[in-house]
Amino acid sequence: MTRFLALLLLLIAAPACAQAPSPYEKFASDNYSDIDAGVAGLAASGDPRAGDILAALSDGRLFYRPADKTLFIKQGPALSDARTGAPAPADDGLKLVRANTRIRRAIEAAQGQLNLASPNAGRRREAADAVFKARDVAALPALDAALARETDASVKRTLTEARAAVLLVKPGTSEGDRLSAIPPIQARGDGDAMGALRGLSADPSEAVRAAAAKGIAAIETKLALLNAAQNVWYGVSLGSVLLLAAIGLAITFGVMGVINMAHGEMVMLGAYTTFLVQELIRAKAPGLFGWSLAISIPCAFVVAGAVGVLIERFIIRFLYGRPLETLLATFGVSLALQQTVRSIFGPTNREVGAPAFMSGAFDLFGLSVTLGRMWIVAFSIAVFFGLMFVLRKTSFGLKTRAVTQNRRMAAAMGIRTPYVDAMTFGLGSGIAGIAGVALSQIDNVSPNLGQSYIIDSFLVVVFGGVGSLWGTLVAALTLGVANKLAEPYFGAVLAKIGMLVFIILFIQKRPRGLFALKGRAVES
Amino acid sequence: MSMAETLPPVTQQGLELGPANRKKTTGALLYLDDLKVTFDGYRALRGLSLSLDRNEMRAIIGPNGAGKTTMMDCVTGKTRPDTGTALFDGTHDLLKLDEPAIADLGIGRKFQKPTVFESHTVADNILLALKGPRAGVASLFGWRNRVEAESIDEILTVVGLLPHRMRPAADLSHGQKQWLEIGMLLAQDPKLLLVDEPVAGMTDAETEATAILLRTIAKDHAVVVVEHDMAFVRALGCRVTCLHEGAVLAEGSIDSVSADPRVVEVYLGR
Amino acid sequence: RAEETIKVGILHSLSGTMAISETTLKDVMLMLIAEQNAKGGVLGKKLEPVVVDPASNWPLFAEKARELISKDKVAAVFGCWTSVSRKSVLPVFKELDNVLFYPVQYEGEESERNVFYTGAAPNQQAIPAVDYLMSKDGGEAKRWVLEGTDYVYPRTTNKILEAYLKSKGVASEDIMINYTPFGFSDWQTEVSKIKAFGSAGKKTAVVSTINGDANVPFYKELGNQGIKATDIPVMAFSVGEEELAGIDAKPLVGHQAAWNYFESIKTPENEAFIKQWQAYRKNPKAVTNDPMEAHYIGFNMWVKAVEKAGSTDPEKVIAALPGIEQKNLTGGTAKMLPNHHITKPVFIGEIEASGQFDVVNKTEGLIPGEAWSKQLEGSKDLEADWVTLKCGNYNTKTKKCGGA
Amino acid sequence: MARTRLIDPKGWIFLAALAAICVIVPLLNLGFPPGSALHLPTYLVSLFGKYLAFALLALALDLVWGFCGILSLGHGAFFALGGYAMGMYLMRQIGSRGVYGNPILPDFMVFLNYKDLPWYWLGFDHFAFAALMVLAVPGLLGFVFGWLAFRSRVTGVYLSIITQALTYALMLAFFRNDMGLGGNNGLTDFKDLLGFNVQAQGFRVSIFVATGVALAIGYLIARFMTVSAYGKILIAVRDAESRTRFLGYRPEHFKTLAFTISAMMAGVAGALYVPQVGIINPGEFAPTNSIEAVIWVAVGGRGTLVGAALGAVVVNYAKTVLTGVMPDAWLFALGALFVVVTLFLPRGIVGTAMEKFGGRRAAATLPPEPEIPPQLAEEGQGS
Amino acid sequence: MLSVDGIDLYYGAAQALRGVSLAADPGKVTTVLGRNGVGKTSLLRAIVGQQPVRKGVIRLDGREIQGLAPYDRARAGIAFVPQGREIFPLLTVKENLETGFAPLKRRDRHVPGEIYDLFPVLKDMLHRRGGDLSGGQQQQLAIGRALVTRPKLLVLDEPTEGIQPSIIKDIGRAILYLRGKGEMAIVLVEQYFEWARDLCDTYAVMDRGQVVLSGSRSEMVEADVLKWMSV
Ligand SMILES: Nc1ncnc2c1ncn2[C@@H]1O[C@H](COP(=O)(O)OP(=O)(O)OP(=O)(O)O)[C@@H](O)[C@H]1O
Ligand SMILES: Nc1ncnc2c1ncn2[C@@H]1O[C@H](COP(=O)(O)OP(=O)(O)OP(=O)(O)O)[C@@H](O)[C@H]1O
Ligand SMILES: [Mg+2]
Ligand SMILES: [Mg+2]
Repeated sequence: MTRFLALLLLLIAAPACAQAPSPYEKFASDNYSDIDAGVAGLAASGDPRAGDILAALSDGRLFYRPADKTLFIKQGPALSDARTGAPAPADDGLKLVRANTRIRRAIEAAQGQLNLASPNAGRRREAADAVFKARDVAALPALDAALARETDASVKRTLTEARAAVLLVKPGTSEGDRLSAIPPIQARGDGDAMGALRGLSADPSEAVRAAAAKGIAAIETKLALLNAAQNVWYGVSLGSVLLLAAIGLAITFGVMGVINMAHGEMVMLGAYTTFLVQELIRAKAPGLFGWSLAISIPCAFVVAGAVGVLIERFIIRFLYGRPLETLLATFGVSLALQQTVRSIFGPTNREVGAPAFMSGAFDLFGLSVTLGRMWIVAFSIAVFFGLMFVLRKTSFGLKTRAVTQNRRMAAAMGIRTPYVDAMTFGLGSGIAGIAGVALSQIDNVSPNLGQSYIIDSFLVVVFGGVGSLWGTLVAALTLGVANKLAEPYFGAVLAKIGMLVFIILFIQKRPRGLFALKGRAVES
Repeated sequence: MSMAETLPPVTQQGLELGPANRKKTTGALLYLDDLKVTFDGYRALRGLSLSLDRNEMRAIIGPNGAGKTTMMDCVTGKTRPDTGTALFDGTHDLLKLDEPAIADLGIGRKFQKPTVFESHTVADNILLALKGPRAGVASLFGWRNRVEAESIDEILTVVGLLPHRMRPAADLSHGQKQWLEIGMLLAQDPKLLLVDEPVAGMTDAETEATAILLRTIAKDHAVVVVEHDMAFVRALGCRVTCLHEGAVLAEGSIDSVSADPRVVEVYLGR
Repeated sequence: RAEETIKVGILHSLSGTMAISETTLKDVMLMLIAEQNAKGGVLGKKLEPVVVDPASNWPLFAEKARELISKDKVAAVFGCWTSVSRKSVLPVFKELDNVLFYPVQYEGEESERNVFYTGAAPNQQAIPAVDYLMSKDGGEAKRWVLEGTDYVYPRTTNKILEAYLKSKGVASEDIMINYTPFGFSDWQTEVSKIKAFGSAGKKTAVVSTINGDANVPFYKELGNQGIKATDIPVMAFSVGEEELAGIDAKPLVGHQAAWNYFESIKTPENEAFIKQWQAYRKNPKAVTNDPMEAHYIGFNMWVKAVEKAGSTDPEKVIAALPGIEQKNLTGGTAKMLPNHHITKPVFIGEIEASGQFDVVNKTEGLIPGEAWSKQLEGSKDLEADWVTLKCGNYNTKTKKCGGA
Repeated sequence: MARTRLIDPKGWIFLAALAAICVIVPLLNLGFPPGSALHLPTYLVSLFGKYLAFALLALALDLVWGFCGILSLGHGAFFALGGYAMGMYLMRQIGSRGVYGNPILPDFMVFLNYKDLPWYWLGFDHFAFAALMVLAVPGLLGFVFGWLAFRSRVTGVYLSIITQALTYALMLAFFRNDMGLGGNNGLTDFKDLLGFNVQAQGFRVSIFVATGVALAIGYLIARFMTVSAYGKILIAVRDAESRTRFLGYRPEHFKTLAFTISAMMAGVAGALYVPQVGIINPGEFAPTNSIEAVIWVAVGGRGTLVGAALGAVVVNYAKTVLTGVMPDAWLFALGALFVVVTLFLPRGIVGTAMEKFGGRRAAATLPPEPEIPPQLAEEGQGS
Repeated sequence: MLSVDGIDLYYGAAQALRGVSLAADPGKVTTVLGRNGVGKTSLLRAIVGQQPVRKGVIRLDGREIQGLAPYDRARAGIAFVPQGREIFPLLTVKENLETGFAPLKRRDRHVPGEIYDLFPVLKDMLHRRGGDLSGGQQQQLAIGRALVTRPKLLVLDEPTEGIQPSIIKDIGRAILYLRGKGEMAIVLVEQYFEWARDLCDTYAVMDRGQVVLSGSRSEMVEADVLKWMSV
């Protein structure tokens, strides 16, 4: 029904298009097909104002006056005539020219064509790329023109690829042209290139089909390798998330022996601290937004750490020597913390924004690396080594280890055990809080945040070998990479099940984890 | 535990018990030959050989860290040596068996650091050690459920813990736990007793009592005693082996061993 | 002694994984009840809400339902979100003969005497959404990713959609169906799979039945991997204003959702409702969403039915409900059908940077909810009619009412 | 040797209380008409029945945790498997009364286009087979899992966490619709059991009594095991596992036996639970459920059996009341309860009461746990 | 320096010490003798603060310390070599020694060379984990660790247990050396009578939680002491 209607509209619109050369009137409509036609017309018109108008349309700043179909661009409060750029008086009767995905697509294509003539080489290359992806036959003249002008080698190559791709879809391209279009596309070697060649599977010419098949095979080999590398990267990044979530637990559980069920809630507190910091920055100093995460890190450490110290002072300290009972008490604490956060912040997700340096992705030899993930990987490694340093190289670390190995004897050596206990638990909790800052970037900031990480965290710590920080690191990365390598073949659910079963079986082989402490020291 | 790579042979000191001598010794109750144990690169045993006859008592001395306890660990299956032979009764290859199987053959052990079942009463500790079937079903329905108090009290009298029979073992002092462990060993009634430092923390009088006790036992059992108390070793009146750096340094009567200058050098001191 | 009241049960999780969605529904019910009381209550009596917390635990739903009906003697219950919670309480409602108003879009394949479904059936959400995506305005999608959480609603919906797409001439290799576990949070592989699938040169669209918590990381990953709506639009069936409040919507502009209600739809009723809600929550930023409207409709229908029947007796209310009409907040009038589903308009909204939806498409008129899907083998012959046939699963072939 | 009696005073109190409940509850429910002041509503009967099923689960857990030192964070898995076995039987009993009227296939299979019943559903239409499976499936899993883990000497937190991994993996697996067990929705809408309508009042009372009896039998079995020499060896294993090896015992045998029996008890608990709540779904495998069961035991008193059962009832009763009375704040109350119990009743309700009034510590009392971190805590073994 | 006056100590309901008194002075060795389970270890635990006393006074340099936490007593100058060694098993030998830095001022935080002179084996094993050492080696480490804190009062519980004869002699020499420096008071619990006798300046014999015999070494009647030590 809707399709039929659209078709009908198209039929009505088509002759209208032929009659009225001015594309501007097309915009004065509620009908997306009209607006679409307007965009195409504007792009083809070569009007120097086209870029501005399209940008305004895409941003929702383009208006029309229903009475005479004049177009206006709104820039802040100021209004200007779209066609001339002359300032115009304010008008209440204006209607917005609406854009939906279809229109935005058209705008992108149009901007692409316009950008082919941009003075900026990067823009031109992007535009050529866009044409390659869109494979819009209408862009061919613009491509040819651009190719003739182009001086930059890399842009030229992209343009050639785009032209080849367009030629392949253009009806009536000669067999020779089709054949010679294949090598540049094959050289491009990515998924889109493969898509372009796949389109030839029904080509009438035997030779073209063969060449395309060869091209596809070549690209496939390359992509398979890339794919494997990509999956390893995904695994590393999943591993770093696991590491971050687990590392605080490696202290409270691994070092101190507290079965800390409230660990996840510490992570959650860190995430909510980030939220609060960002709210504050948004309200008071929007200019600092880019720094919001950096500011959140110490804040989250302090907040979660302080809560950790309180928990230790009021509950855990009565339970040393009864490790299993810490499970019961901290489970109670975790319930209460969840409900506290739910009461204060509500049950729904809170929005934590990503600063500019963490959004988007870049291309590394064909691998797509998202910036957010990259920072998280770097961050988790930094946290890991920072912690390693504290525990191994500082006197606080030595005291911590002494106290957790033999509290009574440590006291007899003059170590203030209550202080060390509180600080150690605070450190573990604080690190969990820091993890919350990072996790707020990729997951829900909700009262349930912690729950989703607690099991995985315990698995990582145990798989790596309780008490071994290196073990935690290796376990997190191993599980991350293994999971991500398995996922494409078995799907997310089976991959995860497989991983759990693997851990169960692995523990049979090494009953004390990957980095088991060995020797008499452990048994005595 | 990882028993890493096989190490190059170490020159053995003391008595040679190489393969050539094996014929003579397989009649022995316990026969150890060329045992080597490595912990993370540290060579705890470097070709230890030892042979013990039926109903023989043997005292083992040697510096701290010489490998005495490690040797017992090898015999009881706690530690797997990298190489070597350990035969019991001439036929049983101890290196192929695990701890319960070895215990089942009749090898009992007292640990250097007393290890008892802390939440059980002293009497129950003995009950669990009593010789008899060890299987799960047997313990559900078997005789162990009907053991009379007297047979346990007999043992407790010997080790002087009768007044403590209903106390949880956790409440015992260090020395009392030593005694309890000896009591458990008696209850187990094994063919071979491995006793690691039985008189550590005992008074001189108790030490004497222990020596007498062990000598009585040795009448119809084989006993290996590790001790540093030379007076006690002398009181045992048996053959003495001195270990050093994981191998036998000297063997013989107490007088000859304690006169050996090397033993004096590394162990007895001046 | 306090005067006699009519008790109304509210059975929504206030803790656990579903609290995130269900808590607002409890609040909206409290608001509606308070409003009704301000208007004088029902049948001259005040309404008294009874709130319990089934804690996202399905057996606990059944237990709490039993408690509401047996102990608190409520006249009707408004509640449940997940299908399994509904399935869990179903036997209780049947046994104790009470009324449940279920406000969430679901997979269909059910029509029970004691349940009134005020959310969308698949034909009121999924099919129109796909129609839109295939249309010129929707971008003429030719290749489809059906991405869902592994449970009954996505499974069934995707089954229906697969059949529907094939009937429209889409080839098997142009449909990719994918399931992930509940609470899935690492979407890197899945998103890159979608990206790869979408680079085959045909216009590709994603139909997402991803549930609950998993959506936020999914959209964050989409944003991170730079998949824009102009490349591959994602059409979601479970993402509303509430969910979007937790995400930075800017990278998601243009992705779509299909619902029967959007907060951004400008009607006087809706504006009043939003104002009332924001005042009730004392939060000028509080958002409204589709299941809230469903409760609004369901509650008002119940009030009308009680008044029509002159009693809160479930028996009479159940008989009175079919045919009751209630104005939608977004225009048009919802009508309770004999199959206990209602008529609904279907809107397609595109995400705006503000986190609201821009309605880009609306079906002509209202669509009646279908309990049994026409696309599924087992159910295409079934019909639900509690008025004349008195049966929820009447088989038009065998002319028998199954299961009774 | 002064033998511990099979039923000690607290056991008598427990059994008597249980017997009383099993008589009084049906009496109040069936004997008085609804509306009478003494009438006990049927929904409460089922609620109590559910508590008793949980109590049996807690008892099973206490057998392995309290006496054997195996802190299983995955006992919910056995409970759920027992529940599924029962659920499958109940599903098959629906027969052609399902919405699609298919005489063989349950509804969810019809609309997911199953053609035939998967092989593992065969036989479940017979009650005897299902009852066997209620014992056999959890028992077998418990046996295999336990045998592997105990033979490899996996102990302490390592064991706890892999039991958690086990139940988590099962949860994910059962969530999959392709498992053919109803996916997330699980099995529900049961009609009858052995021909009795599961909704009927009489049935609810009978299954309540059956649960009470099962709990009593479970208690006696657990008690028999723990007062015998077997129980003493279990405790010895708990305290110093490797020491028992040098005495010639094979701890893995003892642990596996206890674990298997415990798993079967949990399975029975699950099977009795399902008809009373009317649904079994993968949520029962959720690790938090298993952790909660551990908490019941801790609240009641680990190593006391009676305490475990009591703890299950107390915590669940508190949950029922609190989720109704203070739906917005019940988590605070429950959380506080857990903290308070740990701090002020370190041995749980029954354990602390026994210490106060019981005089001498029994053998089952817990040792002061060693003050050493978990990687060291498993074996207190000397050189 | 140290004076213990009439202390009572309980484990739960069981009394382990009844009105025990003891004194120790710098440059002097005080030994406590007695059979198993008479309360020697309990007395030392009371002194170092591991077990609270219910009655009585413990003074160090005239200051009452029975209310202090164990770590504050360590900071006041008490070092403890416990029965059973209690080495930190996963710390290396070096780190075990460094735990003794806690009560020290920053500039004093180094391991005195004399410790390695007394126990050369520690130097060889600096980087092995404490828990891996043999029993006797651990005992030496425990003494060394206590000395790192430069205590005013050194409390040793059966230091010869499990030690080879030559090292027992070394330990004896070490104690004599420390005594000779005249700064440190030493309390020594021992079973090895002859050895203890040769080292001590004053002695106390315990039985059933009470001191039954005490005095200076010159007045010691061996037979009387031995009577209390036999079964
Ligand atoms: N599990 C282990 N891991 C690492 N090293 C070990 C282990 N067991 C023993 N060792 C080392 O092996 C050596 C021998 O130890 P063993 O305990 O056998 O000595 P010992 O002769 O019994 O000494 P002592 O008389 O002091 O008890 C020691 O240096 C010890 O550090
Ligand atoms: N933790 C404890 N709990 C209960 N009773 C204890 C505890 N520790 C020691 N006792 C009891 O207190 C008494 C004194 O014990 P203590 O350890 O002081 O003896 P000791 O003289 O050091 O003996 P040994 O020479 O064997 O080391 C003993 O009867 C012992 O049973
Ligand atoms: Mg030794
Ligand atoms: Mg002592």
